[in-house]
Amino acid sequence: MNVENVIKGVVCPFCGCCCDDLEVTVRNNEIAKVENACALGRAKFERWNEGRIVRPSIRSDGKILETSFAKAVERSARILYDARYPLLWGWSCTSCEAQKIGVELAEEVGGVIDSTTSTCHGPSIIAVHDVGESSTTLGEVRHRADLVIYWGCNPLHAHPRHMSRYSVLSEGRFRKRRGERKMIVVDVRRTATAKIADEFIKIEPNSDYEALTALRMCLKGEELEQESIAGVPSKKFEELIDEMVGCQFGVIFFGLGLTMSAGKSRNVDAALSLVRDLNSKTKFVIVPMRGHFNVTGANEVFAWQTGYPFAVDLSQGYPRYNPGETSGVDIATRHDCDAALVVGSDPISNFPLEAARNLSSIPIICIDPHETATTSVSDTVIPSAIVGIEAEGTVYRMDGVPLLLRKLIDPPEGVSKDTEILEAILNEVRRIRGGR
Amino acid sequence: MKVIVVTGRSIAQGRSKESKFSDEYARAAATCEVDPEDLSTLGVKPGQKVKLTTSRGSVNLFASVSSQSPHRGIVFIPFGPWANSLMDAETDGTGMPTLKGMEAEIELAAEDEVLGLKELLAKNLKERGRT
Amino acid sequence: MTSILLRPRKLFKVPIEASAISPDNFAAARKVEEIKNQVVWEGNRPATLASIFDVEELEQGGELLEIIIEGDASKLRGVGKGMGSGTITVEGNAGIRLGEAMRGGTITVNGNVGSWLGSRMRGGRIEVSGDAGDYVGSAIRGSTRGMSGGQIVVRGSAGNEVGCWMRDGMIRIGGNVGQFAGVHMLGGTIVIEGSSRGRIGASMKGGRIVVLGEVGRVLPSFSIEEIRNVARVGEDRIPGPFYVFAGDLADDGDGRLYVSKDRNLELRFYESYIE
Amino acid sequence: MELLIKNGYVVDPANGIDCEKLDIAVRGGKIVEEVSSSAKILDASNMLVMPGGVDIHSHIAGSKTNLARVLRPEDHFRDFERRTALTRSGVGHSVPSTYTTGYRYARMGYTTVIEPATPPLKARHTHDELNDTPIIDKACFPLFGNNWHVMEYLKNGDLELCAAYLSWMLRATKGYAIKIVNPGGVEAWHWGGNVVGLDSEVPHFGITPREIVRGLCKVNKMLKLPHAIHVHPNNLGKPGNYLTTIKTMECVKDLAEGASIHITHCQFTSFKGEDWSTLRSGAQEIARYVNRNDHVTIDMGQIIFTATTTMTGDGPFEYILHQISGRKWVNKDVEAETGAGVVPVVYKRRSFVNATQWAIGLELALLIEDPWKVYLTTDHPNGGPFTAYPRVVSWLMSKRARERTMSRMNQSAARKTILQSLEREYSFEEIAIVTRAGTAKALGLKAKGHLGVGADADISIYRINPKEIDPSRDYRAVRKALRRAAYTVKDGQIVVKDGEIKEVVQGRTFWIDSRVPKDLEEKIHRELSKSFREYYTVGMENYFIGEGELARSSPIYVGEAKV
Repeated sequence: MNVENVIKGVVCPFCGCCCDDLEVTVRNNEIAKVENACALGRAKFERWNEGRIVRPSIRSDGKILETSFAKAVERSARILYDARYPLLWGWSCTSCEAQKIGVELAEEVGGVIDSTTSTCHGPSIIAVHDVGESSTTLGEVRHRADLVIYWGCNPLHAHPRHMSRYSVLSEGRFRKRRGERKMIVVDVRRTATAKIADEFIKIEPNSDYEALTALRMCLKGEELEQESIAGVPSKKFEELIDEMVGCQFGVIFFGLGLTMSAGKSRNVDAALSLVRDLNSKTKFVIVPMRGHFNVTGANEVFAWQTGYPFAVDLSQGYPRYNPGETSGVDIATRHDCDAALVVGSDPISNFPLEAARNLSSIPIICIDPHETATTSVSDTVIPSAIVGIEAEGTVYRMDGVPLLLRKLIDPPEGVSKDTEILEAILNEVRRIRGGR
Repeated sequence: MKVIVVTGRSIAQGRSKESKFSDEYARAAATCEVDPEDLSTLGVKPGQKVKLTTSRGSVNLFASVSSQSPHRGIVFIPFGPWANSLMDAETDGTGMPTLKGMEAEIELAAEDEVLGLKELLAKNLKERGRT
Repeated sequence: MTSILLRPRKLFKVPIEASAISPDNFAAARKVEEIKNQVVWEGNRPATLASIFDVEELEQGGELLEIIIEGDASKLRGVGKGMGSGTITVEGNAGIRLGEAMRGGTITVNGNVGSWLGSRMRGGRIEVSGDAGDYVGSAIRGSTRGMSGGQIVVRGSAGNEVGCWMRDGMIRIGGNVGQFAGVHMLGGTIVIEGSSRGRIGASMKGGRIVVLGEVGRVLPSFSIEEIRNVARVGEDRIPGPFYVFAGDLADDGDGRLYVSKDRNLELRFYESYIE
Repeated sequence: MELLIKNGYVVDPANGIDCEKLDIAVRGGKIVEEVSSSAKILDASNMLVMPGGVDIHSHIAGSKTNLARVLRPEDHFRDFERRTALTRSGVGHSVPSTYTTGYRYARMGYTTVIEPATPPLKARHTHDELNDTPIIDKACFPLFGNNWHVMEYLKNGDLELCAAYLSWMLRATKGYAIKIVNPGGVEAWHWGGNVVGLDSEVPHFGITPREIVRGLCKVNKMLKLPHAIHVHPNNLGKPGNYLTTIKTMECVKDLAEGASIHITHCQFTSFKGEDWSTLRSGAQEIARYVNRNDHVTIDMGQIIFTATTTMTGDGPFEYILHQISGRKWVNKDVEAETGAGVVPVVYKRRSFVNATQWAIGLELALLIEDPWKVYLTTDHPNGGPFTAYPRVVSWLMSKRARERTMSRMNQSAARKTILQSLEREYSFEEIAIVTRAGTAKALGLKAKGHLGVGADADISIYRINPKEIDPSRDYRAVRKALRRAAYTVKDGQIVVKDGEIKEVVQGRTFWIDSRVPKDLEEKIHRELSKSFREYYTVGMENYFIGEGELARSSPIYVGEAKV
């Protein structure tokens, strides 16, 4: 029978915006229509069933054999139990409830648990350890910001509704019209976002640190001895600092342009220091453009349960933390780990080749709704329900606001939720160990 | 020609990244965006194949005219396994590999193919010794 | 002099937390048997030293203790942690956090070492014939307590952020360094005989960095002060001439960069700013 | 499971029991008249038996606490706990991870803790963390002193609507009481400013802090909430702020029937003097006011000479602290509601200011005569970690302990305080009041803080004999005993023995299921659903926290509001 209903206030499980005003029409346990979503969110809902895995599988001497849930769980638990330094990677595209079981599992098997944070805004968190951060929830930007700077990020491609929900194209209590705000983009190319900005400052690749340092010098009233810095005339920095000091409420949104180019955490160190120092003149905040819809949730859960936000080494029975030593890419590149559990992520695609190659040479257990490069090389694959569509769960927006994802439809027959799969593996490890 | 490779998100790549083995994803992630002037200097027409080489590896990609230019000397490749055949796993102690700003050489790749994901993995991971 | 020889019995596949390998620890254990039962962590499993090393007592003698590690020790971490006296010699590569929080004694490595060499070091001496990783003599995450004494000499090259949050002591790098040498430095001296990939002295508050090779661009937050013919470092006098920069002014810093004049001709335009 | 605690010296001030040798019978998690012969016997001979500790103010969970955890890996590095068969691993010192927080409170004999500063928009985060804080019962106080809706309703005189809104918010956030931090000042800070006192106007809202405090005090009464408004006054941490604190207490005096205002971490708001060099203790003036007025209770906010982390909803104060100390600084404003700031700090004995602050906290506790009006806190971790409570008890119980610490601190500060002359030494009964009975009474938690029949069987037993020990002389023995309880009983189960966790249970989360008359409830619901997305970037349906999100929800019904 043709049962159809429209679910309002749905939280989108794609990017760090976590837009919570989507309206999804469900018919016969299928996604029929989705409204208010951007192109990325719409694709996630409309193509939720593409490339699905529906049966667990195990690899034995080169062949991939479908198997039962119980056997796949038993095999996964055995691999993790035997490993001396397993890496538990991913976590940014699943719920906080699953992340919590992940931490417990990492502690039980004596492994390292790291999220895709370390290949996204990990360097930003490392910089916060040294400098701190003057930040805010996104609503404050909407209500008050009259100067919005997007530095090294391209929201039109990565966070399409960011500007209309939270910044220059939104309406706030004290900023009713677009004209009351100025938008500046700083990037190495004239991105789509730069094209709709009031001003675009093009800097040379790998020179963000110099540009930010130039701004900090201007803020202190110091002369710049070079003619141009980062490919930008020095006079430009003086003009920009005047605008930053002259605004009532300024914000810098920054992205992977700072964290992935040369300097990495120190680029963010300079940006955080600039915004901190600006607070002696006016109100200024800085917000990282977090990529996945629950990468922030992974940081929050790991931090309150272990004390550290990512790259947590639990192999010696207590939390240890040193990104660069205990982070996923380094562990893979140095061939430190002898087994890996990958949850809702595709490191074989997203790690540089050397790290991906090493990772593919050890037993991998992959929990994912879809076929990916990682599932294609994994030893054990267990299909999971899509969080935010087929499974509920808590997530944290890029600014730390916690929201609930809802279950809209049932997963395919025989496909379990991440929480159920991880719980089963954890219990199986304990059974193997002789129970606690 | 010497260029700087920058990887990043694109709408096309974002829309298809959940269907990794689809043609749409291969088109989205195995295409690099080149500045129009660089394309003409290279003598490459959009849709033709180019070969990119860095200190860490090389890969064939479809070339497209960047819609987000000017960025002379910069080639943009969406995140994914094709881009990561080039990037450096060195994290300089921060956990973050170098995914933006790597020096590379770009040249016309007349004959050899742009591999699909299956073939790319087979090539990249071939010496996958099973420990 | 008692000296103990450790030879890995196998190629380690997972990291070994080996902070038990330190002269103080072995001296306290006195008898070889007890040394053999010291515990290290092989990944997530505790293991006795004897289970993963051949442990041999070369000489039996008085107070001072020497530990020799022969073979590939690159997976060993935290060797010599917090040691106060005695010596460690590694014939081969050593791993991460070698000589962490060291207070005295000597570590010599004939090979390369990993990152965080001599992190939080307070005294003693480390000498590495090959290359070192990032964060030589740095603080731990979130702390401002970098190296505060002692000496680190790396004949080869080093990675990024050499001397990060360094407070005192001496680091000498024979080869090149990556970026951000001396970042957030508070005191002490770094001498780089090779070249740097830029951004030296970022956010430094005090201390000195001497670079004999090329530095690429100097950060805009440094201003040139003078040209000096010699840089006095401890007893020896390193011949220049050097451009001497003061900074990091963005952090109200009062550190000094000594940059070889002859190897950095593109910096000549700074001379016009010298009063 | 039945339990009989025999031969202990019971101190239960709420029931007038002071060091009497009594047996305590426990069945079904409650204290009962007597138990059957099959009850498990717990021999508490020569030991001090008290109700489980109740901490009225401790920042243990939520977005601000987690910001501090992420800011300070170096604080965790030195202090960690390995996993055991029963307990999860974790880290400590000033910002412990959640599991370690629960275990360390239980080891000290504490069984109920309040998280006092929750941004309503992020209350779900606080409950996520409280769910992962084992053993202890808990509750959280949502922040309302800079809330846009509250300021608008109060400015327009819509007291009824304001009460209806607060009632909805307590249910939405699963909160327990009305928390006010630097009323109006944090809203001004969202433009980079602050308010200078009770009567300066909040920019763009045309209301003064005085009107906010009075309005919320009236609403607190209308909703019949068990705890008074929990207030962090304006000008915290500013020399001369003791006057603002007195005016804040005074401004609700006419509204009083019973305790109507609680001034929290009062040490930080009892400063005399014009600047840091002329800083003096204002404890005498504050204590005189509290002694003369019965509508006020306070908690100490005692500082400990250690390295710790300051964190508060008072964004502007933390920025001042950053400017003074140069230490790293986190600020996180929350749209339309409140803010947060975090700055590491080291309280040094040699520092004139820190030594004066140390004296102020103790003077407050020693000069306020009625122990039911003052409670022991360090505003964890602002003044110091909660694990230092036994040290504060030793200072309260022993003049010699105070003198020993004073001898090693800044002497100029020591001379300028009257602490030297205060002879008063707390008894065990008074300690039980300021750490259990008094706090439970102030919170209105009827089943807590006492050992009468019907109370929750939360009991702490310490290996000291109150009859024989002289706390004034043997304060070290008292401190040692209070650090690691001989037994901690939670809901009738032995959870700690000799400072070791023996069993891990899930504590309750108390919240107020507040109700207003039907018509008002519908009116506020209609108004909010219309305008919610103009105030917030999230929808009303995603703001509301369902009871199922609490691991062990324990709602408290206070009846329909008197509107």
